[in-house]
Amino acid sequence: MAGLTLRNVEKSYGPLTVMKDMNLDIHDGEFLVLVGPSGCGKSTLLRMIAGLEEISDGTLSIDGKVVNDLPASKRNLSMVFQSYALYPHMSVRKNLAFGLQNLSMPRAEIARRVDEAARILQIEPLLERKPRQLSGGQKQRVAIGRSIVREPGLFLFDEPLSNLDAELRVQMRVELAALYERLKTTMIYVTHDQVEAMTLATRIVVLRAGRIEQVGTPEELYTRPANLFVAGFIGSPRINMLAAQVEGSGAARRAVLADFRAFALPDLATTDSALTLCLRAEAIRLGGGEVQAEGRIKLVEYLGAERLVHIVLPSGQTLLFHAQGADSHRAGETVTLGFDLADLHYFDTAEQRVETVAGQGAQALTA
Amino acid sequence: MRKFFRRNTAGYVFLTPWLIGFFFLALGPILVSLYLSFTRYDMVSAPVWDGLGNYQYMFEYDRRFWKALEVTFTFVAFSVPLRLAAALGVAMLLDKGLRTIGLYRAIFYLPSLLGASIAIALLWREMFGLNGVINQVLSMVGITGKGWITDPDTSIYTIVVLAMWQFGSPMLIFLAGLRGIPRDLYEAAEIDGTSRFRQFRRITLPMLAPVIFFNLVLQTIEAFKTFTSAFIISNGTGAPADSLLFYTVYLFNEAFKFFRMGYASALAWVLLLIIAAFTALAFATSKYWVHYENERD
Amino acid sequence: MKTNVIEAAVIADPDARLAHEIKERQRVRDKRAKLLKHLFLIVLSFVMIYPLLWLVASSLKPENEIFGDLGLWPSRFEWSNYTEGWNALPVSFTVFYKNSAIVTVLSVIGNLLSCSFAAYAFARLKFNGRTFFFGLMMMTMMLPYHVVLIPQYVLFLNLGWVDTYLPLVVPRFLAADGFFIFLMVQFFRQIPRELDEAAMIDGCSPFKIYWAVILPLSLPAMGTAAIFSLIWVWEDFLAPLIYLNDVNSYTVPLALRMFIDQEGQSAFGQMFAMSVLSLVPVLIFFVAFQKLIIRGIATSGMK
Amino acid sequence: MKLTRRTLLGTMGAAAAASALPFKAMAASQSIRHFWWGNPTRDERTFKVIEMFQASHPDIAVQGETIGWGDYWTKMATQTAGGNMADVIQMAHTYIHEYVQRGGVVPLNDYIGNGIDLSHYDAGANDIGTMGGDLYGINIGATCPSIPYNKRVFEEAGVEFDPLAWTTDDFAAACEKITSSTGGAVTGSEDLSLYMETFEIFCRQSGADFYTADGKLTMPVEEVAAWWQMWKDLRDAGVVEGKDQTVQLDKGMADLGLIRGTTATTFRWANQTGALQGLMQDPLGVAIVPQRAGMQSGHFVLPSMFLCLSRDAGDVPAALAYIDNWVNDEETLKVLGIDRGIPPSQKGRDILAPQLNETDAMVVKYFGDTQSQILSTPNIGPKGSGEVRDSFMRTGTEVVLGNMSPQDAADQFIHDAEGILIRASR
Repeated sequence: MAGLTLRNVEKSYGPLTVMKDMNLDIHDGEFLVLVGPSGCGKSTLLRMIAGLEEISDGTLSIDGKVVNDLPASKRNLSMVFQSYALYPHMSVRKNLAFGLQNLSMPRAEIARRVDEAARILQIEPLLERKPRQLSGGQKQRVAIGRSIVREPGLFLFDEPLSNLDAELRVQMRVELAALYERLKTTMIYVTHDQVEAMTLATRIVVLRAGRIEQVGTPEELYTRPANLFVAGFIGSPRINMLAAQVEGSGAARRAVLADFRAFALPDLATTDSALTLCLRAEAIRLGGGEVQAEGRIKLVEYLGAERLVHIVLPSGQTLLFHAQGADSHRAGETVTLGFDLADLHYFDTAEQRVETVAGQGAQALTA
Repeated sequence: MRKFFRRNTAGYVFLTPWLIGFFFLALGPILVSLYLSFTRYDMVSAPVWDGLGNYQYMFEYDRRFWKALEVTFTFVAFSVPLRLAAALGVAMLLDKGLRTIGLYRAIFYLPSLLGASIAIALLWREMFGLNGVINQVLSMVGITGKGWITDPDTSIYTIVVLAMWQFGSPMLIFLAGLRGIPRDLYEAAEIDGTSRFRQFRRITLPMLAPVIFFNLVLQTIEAFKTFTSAFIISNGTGAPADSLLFYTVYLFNEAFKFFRMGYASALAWVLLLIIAAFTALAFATSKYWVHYENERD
Repeated sequence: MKTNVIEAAVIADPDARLAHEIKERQRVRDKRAKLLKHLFLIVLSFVMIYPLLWLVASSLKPENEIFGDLGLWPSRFEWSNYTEGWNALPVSFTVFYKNSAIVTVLSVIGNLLSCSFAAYAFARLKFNGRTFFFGLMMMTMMLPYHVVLIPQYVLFLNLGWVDTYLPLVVPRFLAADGFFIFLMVQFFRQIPRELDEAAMIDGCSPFKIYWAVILPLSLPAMGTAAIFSLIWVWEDFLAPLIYLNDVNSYTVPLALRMFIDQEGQSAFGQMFAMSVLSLVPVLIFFVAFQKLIIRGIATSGMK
Repeated sequence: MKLTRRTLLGTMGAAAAASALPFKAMAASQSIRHFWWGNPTRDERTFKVIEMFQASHPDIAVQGETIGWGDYWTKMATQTAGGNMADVIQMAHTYIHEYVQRGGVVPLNDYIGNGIDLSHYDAGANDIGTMGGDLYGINIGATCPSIPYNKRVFEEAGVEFDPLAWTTDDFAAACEKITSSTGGAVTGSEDLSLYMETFEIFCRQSGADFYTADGKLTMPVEEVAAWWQMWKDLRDAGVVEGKDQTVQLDKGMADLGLIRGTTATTFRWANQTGALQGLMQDPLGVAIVPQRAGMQSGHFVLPSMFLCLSRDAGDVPAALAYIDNWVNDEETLKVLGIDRGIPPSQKGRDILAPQLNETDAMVVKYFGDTQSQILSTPNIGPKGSGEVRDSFMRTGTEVVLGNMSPQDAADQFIHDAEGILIRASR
C-alpha cells in the first residue's frame, strides 16, 4: 500500500521542458486516473513514477520516502503497458513468474501466486501457451496477471485497454474495477478516454500540455469543471458551449446571446465583458426552461435507452440534447428549447470557472 | 554526482570490452598510421618526417592515385546498388513459402563461402575470357563477345558481377531482418487487397529500413575497401592498364611492393575521410527514412 | 434470417459464380507462379554452384590435366589428391584443422559475447559519450586494414604475443570487429522498448535484461553474426599469416597457401582438394545455424 | 600442446600476456629461425634438412617457417618493420636489393672462410649477391633465362632449330609455322613484350645494360622501342598470343598459354621447367632467348635464391653454422636437389647428377651448354627498380592495346622510369 507525493516535479529533454512544477498528492488506496489528450504528459508522468523516465527536477516520494534515484524494480510497483509487453519467448506461466524469480522467491510461493492470479483472471488453460498464441484480450489478462502476482503497493496502467475492441474494452473495464474493489491497492491509470476515467477513478487528474488542469472525483469534475478545457473534456456527449456578451453593470448585468433572449446574470465573481456559458446536454429542456430559443432538429441518434438530438439554432450553432429513448422528435421538426439558469456553468475570458457569489463555492479555483 | 554514476555506469560496464580493445589494441596502431602518413617509411629503416609531403605528392603528381579513385568510385557506384538489390530480391524469394528454402539458402551462400580464392580468380578469368562461358552463351544469341576481363573498358564490370554474385552476406542479413517483420501485417494487407508491390513499398521497405540502412552503410564501406577480388584477379597488378587498380590494391602495392608504408598510410587516411563522408551522409539522411519500432529519444 | 436469404441469392447469382471461378483461376496462377519461382531458383542455383562444381572437378583431376582441359569431367578420378593432399605438407591437415577449430571456436564465442555487449550499450543504454564512441567504432571499420598491420604487429610483438594465438583471439573478446556491433545494434533497436521496461519493473538489472530479454529475442541476428563470424575467422588468412610463425600452429587457410608457388613447383590438385574439404565444416555450421534465423518467426510478431 | 595451453590462457585476457613470455626466453637460447617461401616439395626437403642439421647440432634448435611466394613478402616486410626477422632468410634477386640497400640484411664478408666455406663455388657465382663490394646473399641455386617450348607442337609443325643458337628471325618463322599449321589453335608464342626479364637479354645483346653499378638508368630508349616494335610485328602477323592474354600481368603458371595448350613457348627461368612440366602432358624442351642477328649474346646466370643473414639475427654463430651446413654438407645438398636451382658449384652438381629425373637432367645440361654464352653479369637494380618493372608492363600494355606507338611508349616509359628512380632514392 502506498501513497505518492510529487513536489515541483519537472521534466525536460535537453532544452525542451515538457513538464514544470507538477505538484500532486496521491492517497493510499485510491484509483487515480490521469487523463488528457495525447501529448499532455500523462504517460511521461506515469513513467516518471514508474522509474522508467528520469525526473529532471523536484522530488517524487512514495510513502514519504524520496525515490527519485531508486530504480524501477525497487519502487514496489508494477506496470501494465499499452502493448502488453509480454515476453514473446516465454510461456504465459514464465511471463507471470519471471518477475518473482528475480526476487528469488521460493518456488512454491511463485507457483501459488501464479496459480492464484491465473484463477482470478481465468487464464488457467493458457498457462503453457506463448503470447503469440493468445488473443488481444487474453494478452491483456496475462499482462494484468503479471502485475498482480508481484502483489505491489502500487499498480500503474498505461492505456491498457486502447488496443482492444469496444466490447472487450467494456468487459475489461469492469474486471479492472472489480480487481480494484478486491485489492484496494493504489492504482494509477493513464488513459485518453474520459469514459474509462469516469467509470474507474476514485479521483481524476486532468492534464494538458504538462500541467494539471483539475484534480477531483468524477462527480466534482462533471458537476464543477474548473475550466473550459475540463468542461469540454469530461462528459459525453460533449458539453454545449454558448458565447455571451455582458452588458450593463453591477446588479443590472445581462448576458446577451446569439440565439437566446438576454437574461440577467447572477452575481458573478468576475467583471469580464464576455463569458462562455456551458450547459450539459441533459440540462436542455424542450419546450421549457427559464431561457428559451427556437431551433430545428438536424439529426436524432437513437441509442436505445436514450436519444441524442442535434438541434441547429438560427445562428448556425448546434446544441446537443439528451432525450429519453421513447422521445418522439424527428429530424426536420422545429422546436422550442430552453434551460434553467441554475444549470449553467460560467467561464471567464481566461477560460476559468466563475462561481456565483451566492453559491457555495465562492472561492474561485483560479485564485 | 551520484546521479551521473547511476546514469552512466551500466552503459560503460557493457562497453568495457570494446573500450579496452579500442584503447589498448586499436587506437595506438590507428594513431601510428596517422603519424606514418606524414613520414617516409620503408619498413626496414626508421620513418623520416616529411610533413605534408605524401599528401602533396598524392594530389599534385600521382596520376595513379586519381586512377585508383576513379576505378574505386566506379565500382562502388555499380556494385553497391546491384549487390543490395540482388541480395534483397533473393532474400524475399527465400523468405516465404518454399519447403526447400534451407537448401537454396546454402547454395546461394556458396559463392560467398568460396570468397576470393585462387580458384575463383582462375575461374573468373576463364569465364570472362575470350573463349569463356559468357562468350559462348552470347554467341548462341548471335553476339560476338570479347575478352571482357582483359579489356580495360569492361574489366571493372566483371568485378562488379563478381561482387553481385557473392551477395550471400547481405542476403543473410536481409533474411534475418525479414524474419522480424510481423506476419500479421502482411495478412492484414492481403485482406485489404493490397497489391504485392504496394505491400513491398508500404510494409517491407519501411519495416526493413534499419537493416537496409545497415547493409547500405556496410556494403559501401566494404566496397570502398574492396581488395582481395581485384588483387587476385589481376595478380596483384591492377592490370589490364590499371583498370583494376582498386584503391586498396594500389595502397597495398605502395606499401608492400614498393616499400612506401608512409605514402600508403597517407592514402589510407584519405580513403578514410572519403568513406567517413559517405557514412556521415548516410547517417544524416537516415532520420528521414529509417524508423525504429517503439523508439523514444 | 435475412442474411441467409441474401447469401442464397448470392450463390444463385451468376456474378458470384464468376467470382468463384476467378478465385479458382487465381489459385492455378499462384501454383504456376510457384513453379516459375522454383524454376528461377534452380537456374540461379546452377549459376551459384558452378564454381564449386568446377572446384570439386579440379580437385579430382590429375595435376597435368587441371589447366589443359577446362571441362568438368576428369579423364580419371584422382582421389589421391585428397588422401595425399591431407599429408602433403610437413604437418598433417589434422593439426591444421585442430588449430583452426581452436581459433575459430574461441573467436566466435568472443565475437558474439563482446560485440553483443557493446551493441546492447549502444542500442539500449543511455550514457554520456554514446554518440562519440559509436562514431569512433564506425571509424575503426573505415581504415584499410593494411596500414594498421605493422603498428599492430609491433604492439603484439612487444606484448610477446607473436607466434601465439593471442593476437587472433584476444581482439575478438574485445569487440574488435565493428561490423558485428553495428549489425547487432540495428537488430536490438528493433526490439520493442517496452519489453526492457517491463523487465526493468520485473526487477531485472541491465545485465539480466540483456541476457533474458534482448539475447533470446535476437536469435536471428545472433545466428547471422555467428555464421559470419565463423566463416570469416575460419577463412581469415592475413592475421594468421602475420602472427603465426611455427608451421605446427598454422590454420587451414594458411596451410592452403603453402601449396602454391608462383615461381616453382605447385600442387594445384591437392590444393583444390584441401580447399573443398575446408568448406565442409563451414557448410555444416551454416546449415545448422541458419535454423536460428528461421526460428526468428517464432519470436517476432509482438502485436 | 604448448600452443593450446597458451591459447586457453589467452582467453582469460590481458593477464595471460605473461604466459606467452616463456616463448621469448626460449628464443634467446641456442635457437634460430629460418624463413623461406616454398611449396609442398620444397617444404618437405627443407624440413628434412633442418631435422638432419639438428641431429648433427643438438645444441641448436631451428624453427622452420614457410609460406607461399605471394604472402612471403608481406610477412617479411611486417617482420622487418617489427624488428622480428628470422635469423636466416631466403631472398630472391627481385627483392634482395630492396633489403640490402635499406639495411635489412647484413654483409657476410667477415664470415667467408671463417664460419662459412664457399671455396668450392663457381667463379662469379656470388657476384649478384655482392653489392658495393660486400657479399649479402649466398647463392643457393643458380638459374638462367630460358624459352621452354612444347616439343610435340614444334615437331608436328615441322620446326627445326638449334635451341642454343636461334635468332629472332628463326623465332618469328617458327611462330608463323606453328600458328599456320595448327590453324591458329596454337600460336607460336606467348606475347613476351611485357616481360621485362626477357627484354633484359634482348637489351644486353646490344651491349647495353639496364643499370650502371651505382644504379643509374642506362637502358637505351631505342632498345625499348625496338623490343616493343618486334612484338608488335609478331602480333600484327597474328603468330603470337592475342592481347587478351598478354595484358594480364605476372601470370601464374596455371594461366600460361603453354600450360593451357594454346601457345608453344613462353619465357621462364630455367629452374622452373620442372614445375611447368608437372602441369602439362606434352614434353617440354628448353631453348635460349633468341639471339639478334649480328649482335652479342645477352645470356647470363643469376642465383634464383639467396640465403641471407638478417639484421635481426640473434645467435649469429648458430646461423652461420646452419648456412655453412646448407652449402657444404653432401647429404644436405642431396636432399635439397635442384628444387631451388642448380647448385653453383661443381661439387654440388656432381652430387646431384645421379639422382636427376629427365627434365632436371635436361635443365642441368642446358645450364652447362649455355655457360659459354655468358659474357657478363647484369648489375643489380637500384631501389625502385621493382617499380620500374611495373611501369614497363603498364606502358607496354598501351602498346599491346594499340593506344600508343612503340616509340612513344618507349619515350614515355624512360621518362617515367627516371622519375621513379628519383623518387625512390629520396
